[in-house]
Amino acid sequence: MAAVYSVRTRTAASTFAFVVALVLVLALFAAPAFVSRGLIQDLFFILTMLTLAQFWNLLAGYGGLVSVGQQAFVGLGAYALYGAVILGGVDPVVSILLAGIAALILAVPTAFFAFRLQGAYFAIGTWVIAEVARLSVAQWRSVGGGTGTSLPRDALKEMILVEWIGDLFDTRASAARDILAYWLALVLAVLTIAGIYWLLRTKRGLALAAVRDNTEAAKSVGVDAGRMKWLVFLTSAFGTGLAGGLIYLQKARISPDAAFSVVDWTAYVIFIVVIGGIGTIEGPILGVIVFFILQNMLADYGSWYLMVLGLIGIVVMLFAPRGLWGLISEKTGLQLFPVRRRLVGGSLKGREG
Amino acid sequence: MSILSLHNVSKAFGSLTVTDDVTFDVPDGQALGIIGPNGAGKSTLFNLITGNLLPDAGTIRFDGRDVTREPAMRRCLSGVGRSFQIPQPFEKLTVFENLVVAATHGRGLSETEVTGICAGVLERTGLLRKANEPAGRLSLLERKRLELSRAMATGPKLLLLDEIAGGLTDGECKSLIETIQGIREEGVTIIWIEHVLHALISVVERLLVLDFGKVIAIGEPSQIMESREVREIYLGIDV
Amino acid sequence: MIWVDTIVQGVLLGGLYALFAAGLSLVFGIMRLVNLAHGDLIVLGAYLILVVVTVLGLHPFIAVLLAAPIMFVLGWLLQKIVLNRTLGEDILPPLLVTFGLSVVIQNALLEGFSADSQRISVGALETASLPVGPVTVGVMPLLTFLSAVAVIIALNQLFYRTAIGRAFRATSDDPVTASLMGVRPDRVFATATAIALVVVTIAALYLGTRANFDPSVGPARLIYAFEAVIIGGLGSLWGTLAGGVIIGVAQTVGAAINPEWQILAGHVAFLLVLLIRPQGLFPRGG
Amino acid sequence: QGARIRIGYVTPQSGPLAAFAEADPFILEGFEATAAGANFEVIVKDSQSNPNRAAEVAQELIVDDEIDLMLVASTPETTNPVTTTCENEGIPCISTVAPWQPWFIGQQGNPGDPASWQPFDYAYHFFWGLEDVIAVFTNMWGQLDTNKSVGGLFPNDGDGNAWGDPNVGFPPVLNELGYTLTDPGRYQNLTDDFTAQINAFKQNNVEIVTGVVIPPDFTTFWTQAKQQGFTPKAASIGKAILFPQAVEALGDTGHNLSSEVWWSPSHPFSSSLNGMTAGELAEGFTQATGRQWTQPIGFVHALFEVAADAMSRVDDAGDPDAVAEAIAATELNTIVGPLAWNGAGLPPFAARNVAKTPLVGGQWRRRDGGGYDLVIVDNQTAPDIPTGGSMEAIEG
Amino acid sequence: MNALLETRRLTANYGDFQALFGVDIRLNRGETVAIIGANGAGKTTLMRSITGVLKNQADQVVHDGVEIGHLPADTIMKRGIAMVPEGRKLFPSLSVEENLVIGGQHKGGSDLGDRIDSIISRFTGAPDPMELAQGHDGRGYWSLDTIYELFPILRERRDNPGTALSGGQQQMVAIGRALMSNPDVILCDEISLGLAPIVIRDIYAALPKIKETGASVIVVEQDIGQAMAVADRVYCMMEGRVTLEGRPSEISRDDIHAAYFGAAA
Ligand SMILES: Nc1ncnc2c1ncn2[C@@H]1O[C@H](COP(=O)(O)OP(=O)(O)OP(=O)(O)O)[C@@H](O)[C@H]1O
Ligand SMILES: Nc1ncnc2c1ncn2[C@@H]1O[C@H](COP(=O)(O)OP(=O)(O)OP(=O)(O)O)[C@@H](O)[C@H]1O
Ligand SMILES: [Mg+2]
Ligand SMILES: [Mg+2]
Repeated sequence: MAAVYSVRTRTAASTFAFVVALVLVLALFAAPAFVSRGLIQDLFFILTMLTLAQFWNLLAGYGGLVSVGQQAFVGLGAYALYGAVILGGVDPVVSILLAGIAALILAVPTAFFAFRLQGAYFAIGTWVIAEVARLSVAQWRSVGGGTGTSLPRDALKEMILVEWIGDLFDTRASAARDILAYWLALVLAVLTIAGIYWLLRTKRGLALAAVRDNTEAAKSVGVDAGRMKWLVFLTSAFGTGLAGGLIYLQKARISPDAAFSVVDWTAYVIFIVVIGGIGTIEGPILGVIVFFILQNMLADYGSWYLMVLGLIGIVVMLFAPRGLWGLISEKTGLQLFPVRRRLVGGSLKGREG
Repeated sequence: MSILSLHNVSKAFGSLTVTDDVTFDVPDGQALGIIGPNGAGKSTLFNLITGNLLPDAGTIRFDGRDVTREPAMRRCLSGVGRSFQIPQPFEKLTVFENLVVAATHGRGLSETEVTGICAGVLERTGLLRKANEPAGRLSLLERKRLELSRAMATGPKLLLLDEIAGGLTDGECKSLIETIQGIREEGVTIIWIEHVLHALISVVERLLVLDFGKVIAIGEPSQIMESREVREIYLGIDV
Repeated sequence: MIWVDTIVQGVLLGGLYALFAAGLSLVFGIMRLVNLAHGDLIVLGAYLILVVVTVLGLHPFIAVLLAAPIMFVLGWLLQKIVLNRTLGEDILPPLLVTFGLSVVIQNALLEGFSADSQRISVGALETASLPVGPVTVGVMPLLTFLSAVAVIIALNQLFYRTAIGRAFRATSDDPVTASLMGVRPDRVFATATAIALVVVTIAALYLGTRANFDPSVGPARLIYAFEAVIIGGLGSLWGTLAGGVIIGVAQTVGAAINPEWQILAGHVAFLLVLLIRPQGLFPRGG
Repeated sequence: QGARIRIGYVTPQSGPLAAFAEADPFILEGFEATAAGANFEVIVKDSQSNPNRAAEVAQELIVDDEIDLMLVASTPETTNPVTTTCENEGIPCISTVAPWQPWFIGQQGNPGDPASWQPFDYAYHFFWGLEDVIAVFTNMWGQLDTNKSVGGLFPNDGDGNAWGDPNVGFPPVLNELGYTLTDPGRYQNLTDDFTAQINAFKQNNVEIVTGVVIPPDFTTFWTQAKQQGFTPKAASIGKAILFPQAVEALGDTGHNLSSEVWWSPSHPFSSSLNGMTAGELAEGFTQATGRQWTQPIGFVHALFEVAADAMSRVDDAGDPDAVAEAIAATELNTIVGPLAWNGAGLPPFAARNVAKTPLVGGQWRRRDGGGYDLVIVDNQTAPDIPTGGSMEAIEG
Repeated sequence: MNALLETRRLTANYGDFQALFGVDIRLNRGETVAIIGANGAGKTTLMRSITGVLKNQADQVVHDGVEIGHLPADTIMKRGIAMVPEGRKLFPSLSVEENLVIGGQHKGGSDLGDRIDSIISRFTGAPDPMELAQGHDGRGYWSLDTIYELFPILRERRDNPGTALSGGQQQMVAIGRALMSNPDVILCDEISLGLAPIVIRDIYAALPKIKETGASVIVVEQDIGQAMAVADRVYCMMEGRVTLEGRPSEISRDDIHAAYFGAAA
């Protein structure tokens, strides 16, 4: 007699989106074969910023942890990579993993400290920690101290896969390195989005949403809100560290002021997430594209560019606080990454929620 | 054997003592009703039992363990389920998802294992029609029913209900009583705060009266209702 | 001897930081607004004073009297038109909007005044000093510190002795109930920001006379100002002074050990205080 | 000929370093007006004084604009990321306005390990080095009667670390020349208090202060020093007092501060592009903009001189190796002096990539009626360049 | 006869959640009206709508013949409608005396901000706060002295922080604070909540004195007996609707129970 129920998450739009995404990712993988190197570099920039934005969004949009200190993880990740390559002679590609791990290690004491703080205090606390990290790394003489340093050219030349890619596409080593970095960025971005989407579809993702809606009630139904915070913070730090390592692998030059820049690695990232739409996976994707277009259109106008960027940020926050994707999904109800679980079956047969 | 026992528990907000040296036991499987005027400290008592608030003094034991300092989430896992007097749904989640959170985390089960449980609870509480509706769009009565459903979904040994019968029609009230009776028969211990006395009395075996944070009477419902003191303090209306 | 000097200079430096922080503290204390543009507003104030000094040929100390009302109106409009819309539970809107504002102010100044270093000159006063016991103390740093104390006394008087201060505190406690008392929270907030910008103008005078400034120097000091506010405790103006002094002394003592540690020592002092007292040293009503 | 040669030029047009780029439009106009200039298309990109941005625009120039040659100027913060990018991309690059040590060593993986240093294949730099500035400074100090006790202000940045370096910086040379150096340590830029340094200097009876300081920090230091009763006989400072506006910001206390002079209107050189003398170029700038001349003007101009000269000697501008070879073979008399990458005056590791230009010493002198003039007071390092006076001690 | 204060088909929402569904109540001059109802019935929401804390359509609330539903809370207060909020809501940063003073600090549209807005309104066509607040100058019987006379204990505790008082004393401060503006209408939301019967008696003893000075009163109560005792008329609310209206003498206990709980006893 017991009715049979099941849960459905997919929608027609999401199935379509999934197919499109799959095709898009395959196309992006194949891109180096038929697009210019300039485009590959632009795509690299877009993909790494997208990764950073997704992780910040996970932190702030899903975890409610508004951090202004993500540059700590970018910078530390990047420096870990340089340390491993320069001092340890490790292959740069392998060192990217070390970048993530270094960021993760920094994240543990940071979280211990920052979780004692709330709201604005948390934001400023993370910022100060990032400053401390910057100033400390600036004392690390063997990777150049405050001067910064470059990746040794030998290490770049001997990087794994580069030769193979060079042969494959018949290009110079520098272009082959770009392609390798681009592929790594693509893998990282796809894994990030897939991973976050997966997380949101698990019971932990649901708990995250519950904590965001009502922390007291969430605790009362057995959700470990504290552990959710740790999970989100550490995951973001790890991913941000990986992205940081990759970004500076591609740049091949580092300095503390650049690698720990609050403007480049946190403010712009916040801008991307907010413009696109915080608390959605689609938002940062849209945001990074808008950001990239703005930068390309206006970057040659120097201070005017930055003024326009600042004004757009203000206007969006004031008049469309849920971002561009918020506007779109409000109008159309569109969701490319649905997480809503709909109960079907039993007496609900055929009914849609 | 008592599943819950409070011993000299006190709680104050600043200068206001809201729970004043409260001591009582609840035997396993019993249903206890709590009554008392507004502001007597009933909901606060619940918050102390669930761990949403920590007491200033005294000890709370649940299921044979001292849980006085345990966080709410741990207590939920060991079997304390509750409803909030002012409904606290996860507004952006659907009704069904509200229950899924409770069932997966409250019982430590996986998502696939709880679909049936959640649907079953919704069937019992009559919220099934609304299963896929965001909880933020529910009316007050539906929210109260969601509170009950979500508490049930955590699979509690002890269920704390805070004013869930207010504003129901006769028929609705009857079916609510049946639902709660049903839960009791499954062996769940129940503590129920309610102003709708006839509903309360038709379920509970014992009644506890709270006034100014103090337990002023505890015992058989009929006896309690007879006592002049209670009538005066609680009902307010001279009968 | 050197240690006495180090600490005295640290305290005076703390006065500068407290002055940077006082306006921030007022705004943060009343409406929990994290104003990332505060440092740039100080720089804006410095340019305003500079313009008044150059155009009208006034002494900087007199020019402040002219600049302050302009900044007051600016603050009022800024809060009323822009920032009031960002207030609420969520800290992200104020963060992003004031960051946007910071970028806009910096680049507008860059367009207007170029990246050249500027300085507001107070003539011989710049290098004047007084022997105080075993140490010599610069007159300007001393004036900075005394101004910080004066500003904090004045703000405290305003806060605890006047009708507007009552409205500040009431609105800070509970804007909804305050509106039931005939207080309009958005106006109270606008007034608070306006007053904060008057304090900013005073801070700008000392920023502009102490060293060179250009459109980009604002954010570097912002973090010290925030630290001073947070160390001091939400809403405590004397706490803000104490916070500034703690950071100032930590910096000079750190530097005396090794200049490498100067700025780091300030941050570490901040982290240590927060580790021990997350709510700050003297939180209001806490 | 057909297609014009494409040159990328990265420069800090906005941000804190913008003063370095202030003459760019003037120089570029001048360059385009010359006969050689017509063969070139110059694509200018703003680094926004941000090293990240500098690397990005360098990439853009190489990949999107497909430039044949990169030019870059003004501080290691701009030159190093751009040069590194070019080297990795195999695009020839000429850079200037950064002492060669922070430029060369600063781009090595491990600056602390000379054995690991490697020369560049495509990157060429012309400017002076620390050995020159040390010689100029000590020559100037030699004109005064001092106790030879020097205090150093070296920040933890590209310049400061190079100047203060115990192997290639000031310390070993000063030691050799009989000076004692008080170096309290690397401070961070934008420090608000220099009490620690002042106390250390006072304690060691320092009479000479030197360092490479950003302008706001020097103002802070100098003002505090005066307030705390510390006045050295000489203060020879790099970077901070490069531009007249920065000296004016010091009010009256800028008088007789000394600094290295890499270029001035009285340098006896002229342009290979249009024959202008140094004096004429400076005058032209003042007429065009109404502003006082500054030192980068000559070097930015020279950058284009070298570019035009090298490119005139290659057949295929699109062949990076040929272009690099042509640059290496340069022998040109420019507005900043004779230039050749012949290794003169350089250690072997840098010989291939660096060409040195002459350096002399100057002092800022208060002008009657306001403003300051830079007067050359020591030319022992480059006797061709005439002096305008001799070194004077700072009065307390 | 014109009502002093009236709500017409008043609705209110909290986000997606509708809390009031077309509530009509009226208060005549000199009257005391009680509003009763179970927890969550919408009583406080009704008070918040009248006082402008929640925004409404202009015509949903009418005071003295003027539509005020759209006005901000401070303008409504300056028209002479004061509120003793649920839970007392004293300002913890203010002393007892300051809590009282702030209640009378702004009366009638007279502060600088209002004057500026009034001038601006001439150009923008926005409502003129000075005009809207006219007709109530806030002068009258109540002052610090008369309030200390009414609640003598407050004079002794005048310098204490408001929150250091007992619940009953806090309630006195909240009432005094509302009286300081000498309102025409005073709204009291659950002033007996959490107080001992003897304290409740003290507080209700002040009601006649308040009425004497010309104020009309709305009390929100869950204590039905108390409500019946003081009110000229009673409204009972349930689930955001008025389910019963009448004079205390005319309503039976069963009526109340039905209206109150929905189910018969
Ligand atoms: N977090 C808190 N801070 C301060 N005071 C509180 C807090 N929570 C409750 N109180 C006060 O404690 C007292 C008891 O509240 P509680 O909610 O426990 O009463 P209750 O018996 O559940 O009343 P009701 O029947 O109205 O639900 C009330 O006076 C209330 O104002
Ligand atoms: N800020 C809010 N956001 C969302 N819902 C709210 C809010 N305030 C009240 N509600 C809901 O509106 C409904 C009416 O609440 P209201 O406070 O008006 O009731 P009340 O009759 O005053 O109850 P009580 O006797 O408990 O004071 C309740 O269901 C409540 O949960
Ligand atoms: Mg309750
Ligand atoms: Mg209420």
